[in-house]
Amino acid sequence: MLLIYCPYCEEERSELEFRGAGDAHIARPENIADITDEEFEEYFFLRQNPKGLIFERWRHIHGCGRFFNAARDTVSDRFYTTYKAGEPKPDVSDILQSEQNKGAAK
Amino acid sequence: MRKYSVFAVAREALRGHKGWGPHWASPEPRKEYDAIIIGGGGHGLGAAYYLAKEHGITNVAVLEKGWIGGGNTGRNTTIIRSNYLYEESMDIYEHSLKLWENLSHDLNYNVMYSPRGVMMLSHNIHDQQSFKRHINANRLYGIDNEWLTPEQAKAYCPPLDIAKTARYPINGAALQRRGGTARHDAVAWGYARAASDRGVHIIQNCEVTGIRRDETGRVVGVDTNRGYIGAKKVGISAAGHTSVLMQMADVRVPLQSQPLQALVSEPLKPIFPCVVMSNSVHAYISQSDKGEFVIGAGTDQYNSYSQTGGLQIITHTLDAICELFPMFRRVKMMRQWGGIVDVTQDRSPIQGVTPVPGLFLNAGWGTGGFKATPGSAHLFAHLIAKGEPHRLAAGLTLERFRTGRLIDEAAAAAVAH
Amino acid sequence: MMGANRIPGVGRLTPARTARFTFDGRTLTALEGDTVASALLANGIHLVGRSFKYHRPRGILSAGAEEPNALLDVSRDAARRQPNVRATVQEVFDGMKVESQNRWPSLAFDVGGFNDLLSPFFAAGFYYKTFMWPKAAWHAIYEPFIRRAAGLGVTPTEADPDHYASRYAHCDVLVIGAGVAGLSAALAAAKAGAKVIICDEQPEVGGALRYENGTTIDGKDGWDWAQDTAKALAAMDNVTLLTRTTGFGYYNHNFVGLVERVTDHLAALDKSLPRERLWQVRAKKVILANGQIERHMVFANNDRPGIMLASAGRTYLNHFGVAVGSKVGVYTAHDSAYEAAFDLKRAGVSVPVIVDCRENPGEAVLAEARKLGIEVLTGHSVIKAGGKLRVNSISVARNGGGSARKFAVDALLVSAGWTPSVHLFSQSRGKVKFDAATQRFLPGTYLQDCLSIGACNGTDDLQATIDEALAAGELTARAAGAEGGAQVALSGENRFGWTGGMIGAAEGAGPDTTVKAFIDFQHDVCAKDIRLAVREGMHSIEHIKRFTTNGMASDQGKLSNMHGLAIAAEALGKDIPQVGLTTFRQPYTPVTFGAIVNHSRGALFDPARKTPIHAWEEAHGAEFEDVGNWKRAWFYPRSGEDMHEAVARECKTVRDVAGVFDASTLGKIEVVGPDAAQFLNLMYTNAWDNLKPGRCRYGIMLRDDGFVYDDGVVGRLAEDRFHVTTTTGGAPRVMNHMEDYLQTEFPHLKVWLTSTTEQWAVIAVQGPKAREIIAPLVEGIDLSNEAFPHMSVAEGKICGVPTRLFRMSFTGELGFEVNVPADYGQAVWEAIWARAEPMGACAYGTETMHVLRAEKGYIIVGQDTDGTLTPDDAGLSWAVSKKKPDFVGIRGLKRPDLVKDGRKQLVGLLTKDPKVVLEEGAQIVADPNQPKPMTMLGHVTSSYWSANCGRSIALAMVAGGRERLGQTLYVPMTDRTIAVEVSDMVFFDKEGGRLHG
Amino acid sequence: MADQVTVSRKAALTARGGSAEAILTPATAATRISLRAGAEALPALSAALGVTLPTRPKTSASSGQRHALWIGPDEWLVFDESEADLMAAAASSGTLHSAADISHRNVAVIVSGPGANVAINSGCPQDLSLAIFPVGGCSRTILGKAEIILFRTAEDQFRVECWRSFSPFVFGLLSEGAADAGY
Repeated sequence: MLLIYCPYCEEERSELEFRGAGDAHIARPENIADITDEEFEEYFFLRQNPKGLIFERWRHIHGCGRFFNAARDTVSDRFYTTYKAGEPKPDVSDILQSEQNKGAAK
Repeated sequence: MRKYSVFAVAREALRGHKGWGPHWASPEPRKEYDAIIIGGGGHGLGAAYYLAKEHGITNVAVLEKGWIGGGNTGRNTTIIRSNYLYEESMDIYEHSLKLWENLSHDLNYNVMYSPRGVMMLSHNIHDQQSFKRHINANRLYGIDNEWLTPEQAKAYCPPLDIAKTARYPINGAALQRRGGTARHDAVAWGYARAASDRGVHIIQNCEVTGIRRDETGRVVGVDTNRGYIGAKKVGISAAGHTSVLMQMADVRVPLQSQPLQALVSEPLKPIFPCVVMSNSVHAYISQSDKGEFVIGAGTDQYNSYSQTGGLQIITHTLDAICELFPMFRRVKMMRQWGGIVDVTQDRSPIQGVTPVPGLFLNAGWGTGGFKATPGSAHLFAHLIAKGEPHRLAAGLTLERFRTGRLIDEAAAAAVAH
Repeated sequence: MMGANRIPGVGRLTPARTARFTFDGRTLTALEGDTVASALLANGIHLVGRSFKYHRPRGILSAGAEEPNALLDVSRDAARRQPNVRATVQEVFDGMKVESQNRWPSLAFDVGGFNDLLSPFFAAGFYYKTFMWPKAAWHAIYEPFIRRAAGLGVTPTEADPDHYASRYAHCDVLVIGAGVAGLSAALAAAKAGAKVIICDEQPEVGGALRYENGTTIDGKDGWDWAQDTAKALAAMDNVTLLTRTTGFGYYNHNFVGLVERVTDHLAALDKSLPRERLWQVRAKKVILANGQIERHMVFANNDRPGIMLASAGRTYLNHFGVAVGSKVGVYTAHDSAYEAAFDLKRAGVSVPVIVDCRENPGEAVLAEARKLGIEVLTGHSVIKAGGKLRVNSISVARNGGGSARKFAVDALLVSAGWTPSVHLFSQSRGKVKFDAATQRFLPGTYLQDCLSIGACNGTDDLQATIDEALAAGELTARAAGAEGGAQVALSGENRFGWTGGMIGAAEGAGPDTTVKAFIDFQHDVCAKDIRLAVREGMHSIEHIKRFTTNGMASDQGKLSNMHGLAIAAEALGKDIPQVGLTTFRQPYTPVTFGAIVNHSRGALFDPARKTPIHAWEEAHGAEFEDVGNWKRAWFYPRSGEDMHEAVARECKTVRDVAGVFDASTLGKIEVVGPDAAQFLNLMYTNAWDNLKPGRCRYGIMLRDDGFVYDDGVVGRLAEDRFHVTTTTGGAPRVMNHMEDYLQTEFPHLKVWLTSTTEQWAVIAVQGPKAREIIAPLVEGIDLSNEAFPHMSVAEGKICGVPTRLFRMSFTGELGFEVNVPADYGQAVWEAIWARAEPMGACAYGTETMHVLRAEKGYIIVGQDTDGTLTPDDAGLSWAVSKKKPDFVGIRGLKRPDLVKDGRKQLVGLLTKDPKVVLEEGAQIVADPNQPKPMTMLGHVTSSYWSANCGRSIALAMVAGGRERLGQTLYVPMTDRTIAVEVSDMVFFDKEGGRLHG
Repeated sequence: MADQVTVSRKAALTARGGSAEAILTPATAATRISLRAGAEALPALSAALGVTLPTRPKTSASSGQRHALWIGPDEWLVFDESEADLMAAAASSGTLHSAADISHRNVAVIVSGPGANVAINSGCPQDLSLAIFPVGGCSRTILGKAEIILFRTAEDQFRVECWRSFSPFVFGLLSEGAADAGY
């Protein structure tokens, strides 16, 4: 069972309070009515499904109710960081670098 | 290949089983093959076998990054059934079931297909409507599936609690008598042995690290940890790792990889004659020939390649099992594990060509891959050999996600297993 | 009295405190504190079970959780029967009943033992090669035969009467294992101020000190130190000490499952206590102090009862005061087993020989053996054990050959050395590394925040263990934020230092393929089976495991894995690390389902949600149906009525007079804010700007892929306030769906959502007399057609309490839906009923509601749609705005396959024979005589007998349905084919005049 | 006319129970609103409600029998044990907000006694130690298969709010937790 830091509650809580909500940073096209079938497929269906760093959404559904984003490793299931909805995607190289530093410090 | 039979076993018994050779050869990879299949699970090994057997293409390699049958083939709860709703699904799962019925003979390997019946419990009117829709569709399609009253269900599976006072009382069940189970390892090993016998190279500990294409974009081979291997045709049959491989060819696919959990109990004397599933309370259970209760749980809610999951997922399933079978509370869980399933949005598989010429895809089987093994493998071999899908798999192509012709078994049945 | 083999003055149990139990019907006496195993041994009983495959007689091999053989059926009463209980763990209580398993007719004479003679045929994996002829015979003939032989214990057949408890707990430091290492670490962490949980699977702390009697810690005897330390820890506020508690599962993010056995050792069952308690611990740091497990020696007939691990022999002697035999041989590859010989000898037991397969054992133990006059044969091996139901001799020969010398023994203690318990470490997804010098796998790379200490970390020396443990305790406490002061120092001393160990087959396993030298006792896997697997091409350790089933029995390979691996490596000509270790899975030892599900049973399995009016409905004879987790009144049969009759009556009554219906379960969402209408514009296909306050509209919600997701009536209470209703089952997901879009895609909108489903009880009053029924009760709302037409909403009072009153209808009749605060629901219902009943109105349930709406062609999302229908398919394109620039689903709807001809559309179906009611879910074809597989056009989604129409009616999804109006189609059933005509969807009051009555 | 009939309330939960370690009592009726607003509206709303809306996660503010619990960054549960009209009070703020009356949606159980936290931890995964969940602390969370709002009103007392149809389940699970809390 995961332990997830909610950026709104500013606390780590059990996964039981959360609901996964799929990939983060996939914006619904502003002009969605006008996009092509291929663009719609891209938006709605196609996913990176990375082995490693993933940016994903969670909802603290049985907590503060907020959707927020997380950067997590899909192999170790370790969370690198979580951040509020609307905040920019953290720099990947920064995340991985700081992880390496942490590893080195150990 | 040495033929397996009771006589061969008896002969070997008298000389300490010294005469058995390897199930499959372990050759060094060639520089080039006519076709490469990435993924040494039941689907991949089976496809190689059918390429050799039915299409005469024997210069084939199956590349497996670990040990064959070590992915979802060896991690599932071995349920076999074909009572799906949509024609696309019925086509492939029934094709598969028919192959299961003769698979041990075909492979000369006892895969222990055991048609002990798969019973799906109905707990409310919505279930009943949905099951009857399946039963009627199956019947008109020539697939067995029948409605049972609660009493008939209890007669078929005596431990079942059909009390009306239960939290979710059982108001009937759908039974597919030809459904059942098979021995998962035997499927991988049986296909491997039969394919190897026909000249297919099974190469374990061989991880694909790149997919090479020529200037026209056509596949020419793969890079692996054991060097470059050429092939004009490459089939990907790698379940949870499909997205990773497809990205080596710069193709994104509509898949998510999630942990699917299962568990077994300690071995107990047989009491449970069939497979029981309940979508409403999220449980499926059978008892293996060793006496272990084999119980399938759900997927975790996040993507992961870790083959582990949370305690709460199996708890949720055991809640339901103990409610349906209150005497099982004193049974003990012996082992739990996870697999990585690749799930599509419509919970139906993808089999077909890809935007990259020469690259073929078999994926998205989600939680239902084991039962499809022979059928999927057979049709995937056809796809690789002919370059276009077999009639029975024509609806499973990638383009449905663009056009919207989804095969939404989940929407139709609430949950697809 | 207390057992023939109990040695007075030896061990830690109190001779005066006895308990009686039965074993296979024989009454035996034990001492309080005995395990079943120690009690049986005290009574001279070694033979306790039969193996899985060959039905070989088996004894007690160990004194702990690793036991593969001594699995027994233990019961307190008929319903409290537990199969597969490890005799080495289960404590004896007065009155317990113990039965051996997997034997018939008796343990000593077991017919299944015939299998042992046939064993050459049952080589590993033999079943893959045979049982294939004739076709279908596997399931029909062979499998039932094999299944009868399967399993060990007998599945309980009665519902478990016990209850189980659960507790979530948090701590700074969780210490798993309370031996020297665990206790020391816990002490250091606790003294530093950390919140500590420490657990151990045994009833008492001490770990290896249970058998180890030559240890001094802090100037005390080791065992005494451990008990004193436990007392000190238990007295600290910041420490929870749990005995009889197994850390069974290490999951993600330092989440660890512990199971505490609360009552299984008690003679007098306190029914207020749970049988077991599941602890779900989230720890900042985890310290693994899991110790190590001794390995057996692999040689011919090494499974004979009376052959046991040397440390077990010491446990039975030093802790329980039981000598496991009167002439006890020792066969070892490790110094530690010598101490068993020393202890026995000192206790007066004959020890004819120590056979050591090594040429050069430790000097100190050799010297001690000489001192005690025990013969030691170094460089020798036991090539075979004699005896069947109990070992009676061993044949010993010089390594490499030579003539055998036979020793008479009635027990043999064996040790091949020790395997560090890295199970939990491995579950935590740490990677083990192989230590070539000591030939063992040790924790290598850590993934989670844990530390291994002591024997499970490969630390052998006592003082080194203590130092490592104290450091770990303090380090983890500090890292978790503890700031307390006291540092702990401890000194410890052992009588002997130990070396040695071997893995794999000993000389006595021979190269011969017929020798039964067991690796995995429970599954009857022998050294030869591993070699056979390799010969058959199984080169991965995972393949070998699966082919032979080595390590897959209920002990999960605690004894067998390393031996199997070494034999495989040898056969493969590889180094052990190249072959690799199989993964350890949760749980460490088997855990009852009961503990895992704990409170979840009966009423606590899943909340049964009931409406505020439920009690009235129950009192008035309603039958209920499950809709999601709600219980809804289904129909109200009067005496003598069956469902069909009751529903027909209710249907007629509603249309003729009126009916009252509990609609409280409908989902309700309060949408408030200046941008509320704009938000609904995006969430529903309809337009909302032009809906005036006081009016309602039916809305359709799609997903972005264009398929119908939910529907409901939305009332506008004010410019900035809407009362949205959803389907009963859809309420939670609709709320989540709306929040998702609001927070993620449209965060600029000033609007907020609140679920008010349970704020309101909803009473639908429908039928020609609806107005007459409620009018006198309503205050402040003009109910006239002019002031309050169909699809209106107003706030006022009813029966003196606030109401949101809707004029709306899901029946096609004049209708109202009275929303009142939930606590008033039943009282207002009763007030309405008091007026309705005398007028001849009825209460009606969901079934009648379904029929009435079907008569009008109103759809139910989830029944008439299934997640693959567009609004147009459902005949609802009128509700899709053509003008809005955006709404969720606008683009998905336009995809090629969603707009093409021939899609399934909802239509009505009328059977040619009006009396025939179609089956919901029945499939529809154009040509009933076509061969299978048939081309199906669609299916029946709703079908009822309509008392009001005097005939059956149905709704169906049919390919190109609206093009087929008037066509005859067929519904082939098993017993007949039913002809139907495609119709529109409205069967009653086609003009719709009654709505406005 | 309407005044001929008046009706009385029927509470969803009337059972009492628990154990010596954790006593379970149904809370008396209260008015409740789910209050939603942005930061700019808080001063006016606080003034109108007579209680300062807390802005730190997991905190609450009380004034007499009126309590405001932080639920989310723009969400508060405000309840009044004297059943004062909170909807009217919020409306009087004159500032942009959303208030929805949920007086009847929620039901509360008071769990009190030295084992109150243990009883709740039988189904709630939160850390209820005083350091992490101090008096006055509050949080929406789960209890078994039900969502609850937890409000610590004293070292040994919690108010557990849930939706009314879940209250038999919540009470039942708390009862079992309370029974086990003494051990």
